[in-house]
Amino acid sequence: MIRPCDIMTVSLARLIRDGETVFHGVSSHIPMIAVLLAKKQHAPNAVHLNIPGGVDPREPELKAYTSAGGELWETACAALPLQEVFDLSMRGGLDVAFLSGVQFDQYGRVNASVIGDYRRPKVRLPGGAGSAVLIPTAKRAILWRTKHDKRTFTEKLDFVTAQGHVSDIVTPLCCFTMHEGELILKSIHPGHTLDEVAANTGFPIRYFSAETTPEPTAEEMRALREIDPGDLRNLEFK
Amino acid sequence: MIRPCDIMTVSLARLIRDGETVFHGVSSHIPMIAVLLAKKQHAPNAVHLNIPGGVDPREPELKAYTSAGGELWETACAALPLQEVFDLSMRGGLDVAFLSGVQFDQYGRVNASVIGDYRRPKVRLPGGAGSAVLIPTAKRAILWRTKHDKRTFTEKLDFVTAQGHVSDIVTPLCCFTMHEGELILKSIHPGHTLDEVAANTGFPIRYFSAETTPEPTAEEMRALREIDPGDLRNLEFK
Amino acid sequence: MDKLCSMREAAASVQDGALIALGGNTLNRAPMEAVLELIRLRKQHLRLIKTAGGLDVDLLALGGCLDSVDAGFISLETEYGLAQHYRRAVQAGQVIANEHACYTVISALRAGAYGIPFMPVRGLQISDLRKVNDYFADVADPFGGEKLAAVKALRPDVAVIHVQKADACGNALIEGPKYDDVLMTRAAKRVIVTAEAIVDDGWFSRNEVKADVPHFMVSHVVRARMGAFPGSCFGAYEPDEQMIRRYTGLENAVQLRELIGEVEKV
Amino acid sequence: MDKLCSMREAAASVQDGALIALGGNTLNRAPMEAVLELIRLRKQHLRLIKTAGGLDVDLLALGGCLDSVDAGFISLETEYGLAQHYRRAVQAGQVIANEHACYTVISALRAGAYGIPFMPVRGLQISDLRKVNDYFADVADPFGGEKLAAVKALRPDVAVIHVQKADACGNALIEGPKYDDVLMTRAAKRVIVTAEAIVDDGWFSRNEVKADVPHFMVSHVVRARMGAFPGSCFGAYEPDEQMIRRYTGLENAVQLRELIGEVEKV
Repeated sequence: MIRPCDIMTVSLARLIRDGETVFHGVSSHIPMIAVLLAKKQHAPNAVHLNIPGGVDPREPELKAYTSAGGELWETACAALPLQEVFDLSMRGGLDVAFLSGVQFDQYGRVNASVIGDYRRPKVRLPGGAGSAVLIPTAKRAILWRTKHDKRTFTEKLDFVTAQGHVSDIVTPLCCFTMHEGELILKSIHPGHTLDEVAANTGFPIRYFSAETTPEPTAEEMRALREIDPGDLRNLEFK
Repeated sequence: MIRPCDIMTVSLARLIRDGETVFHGVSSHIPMIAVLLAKKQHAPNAVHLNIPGGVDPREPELKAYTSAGGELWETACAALPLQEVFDLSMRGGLDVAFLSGVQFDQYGRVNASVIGDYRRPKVRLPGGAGSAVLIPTAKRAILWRTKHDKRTFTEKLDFVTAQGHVSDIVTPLCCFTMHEGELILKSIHPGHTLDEVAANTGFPIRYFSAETTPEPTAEEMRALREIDPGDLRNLEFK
Repeated sequence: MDKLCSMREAAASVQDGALIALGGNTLNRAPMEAVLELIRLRKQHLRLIKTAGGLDVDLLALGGCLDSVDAGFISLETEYGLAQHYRRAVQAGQVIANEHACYTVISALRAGAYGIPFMPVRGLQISDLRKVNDYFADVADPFGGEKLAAVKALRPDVAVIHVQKADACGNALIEGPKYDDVLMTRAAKRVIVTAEAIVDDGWFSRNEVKADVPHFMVSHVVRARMGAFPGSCFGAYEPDEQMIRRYTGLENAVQLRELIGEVEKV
Repeated sequence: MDKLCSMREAAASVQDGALIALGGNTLNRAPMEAVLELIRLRKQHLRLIKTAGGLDVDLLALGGCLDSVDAGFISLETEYGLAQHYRRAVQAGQVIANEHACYTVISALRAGAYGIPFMPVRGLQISDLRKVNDYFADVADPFGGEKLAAVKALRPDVAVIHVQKADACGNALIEGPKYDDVLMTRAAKRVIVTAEAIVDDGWFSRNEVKADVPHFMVSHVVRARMGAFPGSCFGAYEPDEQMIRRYTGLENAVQLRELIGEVEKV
């Protein structure tokens, strides 16, 4: 049985190309581990950027409580704190930003702000963090979300926190990718079906071919356990 | 015989009040030594700011070749590099900026840019450094100039590099201060006369009373020799 | 100038209604002991600034200390989950959430630090945040004419940061990640420093690494060992799970006051 | 990725006509060896950016390498006096002096680093510099309406800095005063690092103080012991009076080429 956290982490990692500058923020264990995995496997020269500003931390001892703490600083080679990571994106130098949200529509727009009215919300969400400036300026914004249901993937957002260069969205069920301004289904994770994806998505599913997401390889799983012995990639599913 | 460098340094030092934030730049041995003197004498809590960013360097070993080198960093307590000193002034937090120039008019305006035309100058001067933004934003800009003649203190500037909050100008002959938007003579250095000042100034001398600049005290001279054993305050007169 | 004082004295210097910036990031090196003291002193109408806040913002909201929060993200991150007290306070209309994009908090603080009334920002224009918030506007590049978003400057009345080392005059050094603390100290009108350790006068002059915050910006220095507790402090301690769970499990301000009264006595 | 190369290779990568920022301040930690190599390679039409320049700008002007200089101040400071070669080149119309107010160079580089086309600046409006230079303009605060000066962004094609320590990948550490070097590396499209010492891969990961310049911004790393000679390098050496006097005493580009040919052979 492939766990959603494993297939999601591996799928995100595979989207990172060698040499790319890649940023993740807070509450981001899955993409943080994906970056470390990519660097260990196919993208050794990907540049790991993060909030504490530790560039390319070596074998960081990950913590459950944060993905923005000192562990990403201690063994880093250089300092590029959050402010300057943003600057990098603003001037066109950030290749990948990993971000999330609570609602997504078929155009890859993101709501991370409120359910209901902005001023007097039914639910106040944590906020988009860097999304509103990173999604339009990073070359590719890759999103992940550990929930896949009709309230998450919806036709109409309550609020558009951010839009722009979303390239992919990875969920527990599938991988979406952007094609001519709209989300299309790229692959379905092993053990799931097209019907299941469609039934849990609030907008029509479009696709060229409904491939199956390649399973995590034994090597990837071995690397994952080395990087993340505490299984923090599963934290969002607990 | 009182040397011009001594009376100038002492006169500048006396203008610094305890607790003030005070900045000097490059080519500024006289004000640099004046800041150190003031801190040793009447203004121990004046804050010494400079280009390398060493806040309050302790007993720096001064160098002839620069007033913006590592000697102001080594024994400093905190870092506030040039960029942030400027920022401080821009947001209204800089009390005193020491600056110079090549021409000054009776309104306390400064030319440090060119003699002749800006685009095709007869003489290209070093430039105003921070003057154009510091003189209008620092609470007081205190100027010094080691030449006092009619080409320096002139009715018409070739170019207005900066104007604003000039409060005092100290020369080898006298101290000027600003009064209702115009320079007035505050005091004449010992050994010089009103006629001499007037003969060497290209605009009419105005004053309330032509006092004599108080001589450097024995204690000031002792402190000066401690701070500046290499007599770098005399460098501009060599 | 010796600025050492008690936490009470430092917190008391914060006026009701003050615009206050808090250092650290989520559970990392937030000035928690100062936050608790603000709650004990029943400070009101505070307008908070933070890029990514956590328990600090959550407890100030529960304590009824806040009018508004300008931030990009408020949460205790994944392990401890949402900032439920803050969330409820916003939903009840007790606290105004001025949502920023983290970077626009930074840009607003930069404008404050640079003495300019606004900062142009790229990327924001196609967000609803631009439309609904009056601290964002449009501005045209006077050279090429391009239209950009602008964010209004923020100049906190006070920045409160927790550091590893400070001297009695206020020179303060942050070890490890600095987050946005240094910028906050520049943008703010004054700074309160709480420190794990107070070093002797002259320590920084002898040290190769210089203080991040120069003394003259600082109004109060407080010795606060464990001053980021129950959050983490780089090089010193990790978060305290039990205590965080107690705080997040609180139901109202009365319980909060009881608990922080208890903490004070320990 | 190993980026170690010869000074020749690094300097050759600078295109004629490039917008080039030089680190250091006056005679302090300027990348002099790189400057001499640019002159040896007869680079032309370079457009220089520096806050306060000295011998570096002076020799590039004498070498006929420059079209323009954007700077706040050009001089060798008091002991060595005016930058006479630069001055004559400007007076002869060979080099355009784009005078800035140091801070406006910083502001222009900040705008470049922040990806915005301009930066509002306080204070400049009542200077003739505002009137005569087209890289300054007016802009109105979109919130309060206040009129300010704006400076146009500068994004150097390359920043050249000299540091004490770098690794082969390009991670670079400046010891002592950093001047405007770090900002220049952010604003520039790429960075050439010359370093007193090359440290092993992993040195920065083990070190408590992290590199100021992250490797991915850097295109070339050159081992350059005495790379700021005849200027100073913090922690390593003071200026060399005799050599500075030889440079300032030169009369033309031919003499300069002879002298730097000589220096190369030593």
